[in-house]
Amino acid sequence: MPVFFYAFAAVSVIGAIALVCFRNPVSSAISMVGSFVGLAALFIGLNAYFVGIIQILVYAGAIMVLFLFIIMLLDLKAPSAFKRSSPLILVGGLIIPFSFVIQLSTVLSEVRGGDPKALPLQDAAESFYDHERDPDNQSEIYNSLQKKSLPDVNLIGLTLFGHKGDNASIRTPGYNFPLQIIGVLLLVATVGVVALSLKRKQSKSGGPES
Amino acid sequence: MTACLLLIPLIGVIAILRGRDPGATARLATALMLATGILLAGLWAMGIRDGLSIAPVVLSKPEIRLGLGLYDGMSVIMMLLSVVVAFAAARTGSCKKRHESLWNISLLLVAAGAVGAFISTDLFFFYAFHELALVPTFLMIGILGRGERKIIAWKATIYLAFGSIVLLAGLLWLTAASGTSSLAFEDLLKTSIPAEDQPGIALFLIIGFGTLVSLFPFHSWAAPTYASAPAPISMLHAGVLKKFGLYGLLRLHPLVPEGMSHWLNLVIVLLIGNILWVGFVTINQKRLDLMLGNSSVMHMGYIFLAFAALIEAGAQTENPVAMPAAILLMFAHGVTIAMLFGLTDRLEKKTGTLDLRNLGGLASHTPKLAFLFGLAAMASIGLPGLANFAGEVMVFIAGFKGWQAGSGLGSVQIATIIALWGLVISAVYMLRAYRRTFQGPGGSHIENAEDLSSKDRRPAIFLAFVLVIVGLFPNLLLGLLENSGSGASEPSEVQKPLEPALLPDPKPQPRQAMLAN
Amino acid sequence: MASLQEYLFISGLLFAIGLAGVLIRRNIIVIFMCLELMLSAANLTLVAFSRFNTGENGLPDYNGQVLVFFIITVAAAEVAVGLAIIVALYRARQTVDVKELTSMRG
Amino acid sequence: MPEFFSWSILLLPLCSAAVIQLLLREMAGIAVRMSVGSAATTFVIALVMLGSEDRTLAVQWATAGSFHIEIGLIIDDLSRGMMIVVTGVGLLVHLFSLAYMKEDEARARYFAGLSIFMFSMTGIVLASNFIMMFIFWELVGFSSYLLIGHWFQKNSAAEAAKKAFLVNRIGDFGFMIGILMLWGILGTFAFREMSESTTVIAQNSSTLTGIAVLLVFCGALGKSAQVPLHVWLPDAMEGPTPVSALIHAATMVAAGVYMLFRLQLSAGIEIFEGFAGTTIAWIGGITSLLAALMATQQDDIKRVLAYSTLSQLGYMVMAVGLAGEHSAEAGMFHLYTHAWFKALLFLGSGAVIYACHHEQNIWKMGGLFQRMRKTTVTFAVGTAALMAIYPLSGFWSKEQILEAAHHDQPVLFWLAIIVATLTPFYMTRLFIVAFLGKGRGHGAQAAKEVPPLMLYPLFALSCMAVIAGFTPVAETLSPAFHHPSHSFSLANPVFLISLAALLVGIGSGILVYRGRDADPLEGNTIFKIFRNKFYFDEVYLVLVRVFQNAVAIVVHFLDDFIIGNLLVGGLVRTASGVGNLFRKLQSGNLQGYAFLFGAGIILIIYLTVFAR
Repeated sequence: MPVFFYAFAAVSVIGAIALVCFRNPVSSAISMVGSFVGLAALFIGLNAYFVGIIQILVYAGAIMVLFLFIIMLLDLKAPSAFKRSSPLILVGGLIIPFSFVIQLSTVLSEVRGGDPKALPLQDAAESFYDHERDPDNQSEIYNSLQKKSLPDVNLIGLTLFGHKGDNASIRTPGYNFPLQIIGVLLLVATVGVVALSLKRKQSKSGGPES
Repeated sequence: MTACLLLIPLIGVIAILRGRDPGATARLATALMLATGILLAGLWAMGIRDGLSIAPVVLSKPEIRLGLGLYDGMSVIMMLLSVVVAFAAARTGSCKKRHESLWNISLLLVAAGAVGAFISTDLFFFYAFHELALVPTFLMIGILGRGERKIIAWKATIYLAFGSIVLLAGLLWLTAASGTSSLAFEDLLKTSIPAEDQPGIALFLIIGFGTLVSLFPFHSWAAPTYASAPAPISMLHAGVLKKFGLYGLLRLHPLVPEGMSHWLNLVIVLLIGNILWVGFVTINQKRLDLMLGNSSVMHMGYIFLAFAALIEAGAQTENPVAMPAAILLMFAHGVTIAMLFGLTDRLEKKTGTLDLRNLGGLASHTPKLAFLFGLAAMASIGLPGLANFAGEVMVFIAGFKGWQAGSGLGSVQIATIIALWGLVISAVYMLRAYRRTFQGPGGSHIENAEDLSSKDRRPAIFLAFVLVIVGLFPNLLLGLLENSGSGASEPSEVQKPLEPALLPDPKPQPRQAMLAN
Repeated sequence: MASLQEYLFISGLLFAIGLAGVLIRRNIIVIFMCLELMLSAANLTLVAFSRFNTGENGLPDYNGQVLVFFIITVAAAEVAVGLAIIVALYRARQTVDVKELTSMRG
Repeated sequence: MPEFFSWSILLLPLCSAAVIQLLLREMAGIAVRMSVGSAATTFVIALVMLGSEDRTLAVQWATAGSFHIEIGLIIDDLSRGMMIVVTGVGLLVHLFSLAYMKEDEARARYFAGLSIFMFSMTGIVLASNFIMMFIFWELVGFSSYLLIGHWFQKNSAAEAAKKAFLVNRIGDFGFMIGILMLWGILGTFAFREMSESTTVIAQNSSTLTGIAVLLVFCGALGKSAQVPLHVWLPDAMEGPTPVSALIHAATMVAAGVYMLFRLQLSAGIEIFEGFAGTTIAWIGGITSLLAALMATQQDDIKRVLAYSTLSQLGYMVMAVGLAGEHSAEAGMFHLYTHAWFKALLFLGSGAVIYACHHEQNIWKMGGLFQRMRKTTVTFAVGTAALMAIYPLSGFWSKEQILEAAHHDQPVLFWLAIIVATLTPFYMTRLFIVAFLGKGRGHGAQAAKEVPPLMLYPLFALSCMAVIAGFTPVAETLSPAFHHPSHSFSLANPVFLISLAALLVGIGSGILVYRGRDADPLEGNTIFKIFRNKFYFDEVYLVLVRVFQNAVAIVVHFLDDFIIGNLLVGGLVRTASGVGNLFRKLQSGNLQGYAFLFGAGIILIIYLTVFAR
């Protein structure tokens, strides 16, 4: 297992470094995707299959396409557009992240509980056993856990929307309201993007009439 | 009726914004204000006092009453001072065409703020109107001032903001301690402030108001500000707005008499600082405008002396001279300094310099300017027959009113004696400046100086007229103070100061009663 | 499976690389990509904590993953708006170089 | 007599001044007539008033609750007599000025000034209370300022005017404190009520009263130019000569004496007993001696007369300070006679100066007797009166003062005798050098007799100088002053001594100066000190420079530097400096912001995690 971790960690770090170092924005975008794929693999390695998948779908799919599209639109792929930063900024821009990493590693040495354990799936299933139901008609989660597979989509859904009864198997405040807010946010963003992208033409026909 | 005093300048501002000729509008508005003011004072003097106030604005829960009106004679006199100076200020000075609107709007706003502060009958308006007047003052200094106007505007802003904040704290404490939610003076006077709160409140008030009046050592903003500000603003601020602080102290003194008396010696030390320290500073000035600015700071010391006499006495009834003396001197000083600043502005226009070392002998070139300036200068050093003398002599009398022969001199008496030496100092710098400006052989800048045109002369002549009238008949003003406070309780009598009467040897004053206290 | 420290370190490393990119690159689009990288690095931290901070029943704490879900959603919206702004900016200024976009100077 | 007249004597000159200043500045002809007319009218009213009864008129001037300041007229023997002097000399000076100032462009202003002066002086004389007296006290100072500075284009005149005003202000400083203290002690400002308050004095310590009286005397010190505040009077001779005659010889400078006498009359002579009176008398005596010494070495004809005025004023002050039975009356009597003959001398010197084309140095005159006989005769009469030659007016009053001094303070008597020797000496010097011998300057050689308009006032004044001392005249014009307390006989030692002094003075004067073209005493060290006026001016200059100006500079520096720059300027600079710093940070550079942002994060992490 650690082999996979190191491999994908290397992929994401190298992708990130490539993102920063490539002069051509297109190459940067591609390396960003590489980095994100590695990251998604790390997520999956952490049993977060759903998050890993949407990481690939949203970032590597949608967002990268958007970036590439804009880069093409603005015609920035020519490396001649690249301008090197001044040495001062270069040095400063390296020192700050470097000191951040130093600080981080100092702190990490004191983080406890580094031991990875396999998830006790079958034991966990017991907490999802609903005594009011038939043993054959238990919830999806219980069934999956019994089969030693992690139903994380269901579990995320449960966390998002909360329980029906007072089953205390998962602690969650319920995210109904934030979810709706996110929806509104997306709507506003859509409208905003449309508004921003409109070309204004009236400026050529003289000043405001009112 | 009283509200007209506020409405007129505001309508003027609106008219200017809508494109009327700014100068003409401002002149008209101030003339109307003057007429209204004199009319109001006349009604007041005749005892017609109902209906002069507008209905108080009542905010229920908590009940706060705000109102405008003529609260007592003190308000009437200060209101008169404001309209008189505003009238002259609107006719003084000139600016570039493109600044005309700003200039005149500021002027009207300052005038409105000053009048508003004096005709407020509650703490809120009282404070708010003064602040309203300060904002255009800063703008005018910062935009249209002379010399290092930015720095000076900053300085004035910091000082006055400091004063205002300290004052606000004091006022808040005062209202909190009074236990009434009403801010009207009338209601506040009915309450009694707890003794343990009084000294603190009094200190805040003294420092807050004191800074606004350029009480030593918070004085160094004043002279450069007046030197830098456009002439009408100097006139209005030095003449009227600055008096707000003293007016406030006199107005609020009955609320915290014991607290004030706790700080009597502090006030005395500071006022001596004003008179002597600033007096010496003034002697050393080389520029006419700075000299005048400092002299106006110095003269505040005399008014504070009257205030100290009032503190010493504890109540108006114990020393009936102190408050009228302070008010009279405030009026006189306001008119005088406005006249001096106005003429100094003209002087600079005519000669191009205010440096005393470059001037000289102007009197033979510009006799009218020399005459008017000389009159104002003489007024400011207390020539009898002009208003300041009446005020000063009453201040000194007030200072000695509380003295009981037989005991040693009290601190107020010593301050009075020092203040009398201040008269010598002020004569030194004023005559020195007059001599260097107008007398002697001609200086380098006077060859092309023209005398005042009749348009230039008008505001100065108007102010001089006021000075002479009040100087010859101070009772015209002092009569307004009679029956103040308890408006309706006594049938008001019209003062007839002019009527000579053959008095059989009048009885000695009831001094024994006074000594008993 | 690697330890929590290792995940956090990789996350921090990615974050630092993103920060370095923000600091030293002048192309505003690349800067924007680096920002996205930093966001994702933060996601990694969340997921790692979620996995290692197991509940009573031994399962990961899914609150953390829900938060990641939200972050990704908001990031998508942010990218859309941000890119639209960049396009508008490019139309106005004909550049994506932040050195030349200094009209906010006081 | 109706009240109207009493008030008009005060208000007429004021109206005249106001009208001239406001309306008639360009029409000098009418202005001059108006001023002279008002002076003549007031003189007539003063004459009419001689027959009226005593009374007090008053109006309230300023009211504050139960407290009033009144403007009132007190009409009694004292004020009536003084009014005759003021309006009489005033009228003659007005007339003289008509001719003297004929060529002056600004004569409208000059006559307006004279009218203001007449107004103010009348106010002092008639004042019914101390505050009113102070008001007019200031006003005479102001009019004196105006008139001394009439030729303000000259630096010396402008400086002299300023000096006169300031020195008087210093005196008034004490005067006002004195007035206020006396008010505290007596409980009233009004002269009429003071006598009722004498019981109050007994309760208070006499020391306090004495101090108050001395402070009041400070006013006289300034106005009547007593040592050490005498320095302004000689300089005041920069003004036109008629002004010197009216203000700086006859009337205003005598106001101090008048005021002291008024106080003595009202509050009783008791308050002058003790150290207060003694101090006043000694100051008067010393002034008269020093001034007489200084007068012996002056070359300017007007300055000789000015110092002689100082000396005579010293006599009067001494007499008032003696606080003897009739000494104050003697002083007032001397004031009355002195006014006539000193005005005569000054106007005479004015005529001489006019004739000599504004030459004032007596050593450049000489031989004027041949060219202007009438003027010389009148001047001789004045000189004789000043020397106190029997039976001219000066004789009577001076003998009285000497008598009073002999009676009360023998030391001062001998001092006065020295003065009585010096006076004839320097007057003889003046007369011999200026009028006798031969002409020594162009002006003097070309001198002609002055026009009649100047001569008539001289005749009138010399007439008064002769007759004013005789009992019938004195009784009529100044009933309050005249108290012949002894007969002059050869048996009286005082009379003999003063006669000897007179003869010694005249004799030595003739001996030293007869036929001389330059002052034989000039090189003498002692006389050099006299010539340099005991270096009073120099000492004062140093004092003013050291105290007033140096203190002003230091205070100004402190004010500017500490309060202005460090405290306030510091605040201002900090505010604007911080603002500037932030403005610089606000570079608009995205990378810059990001850098700061990153650095901030590092710092915060360091502070929260590691620094604890």
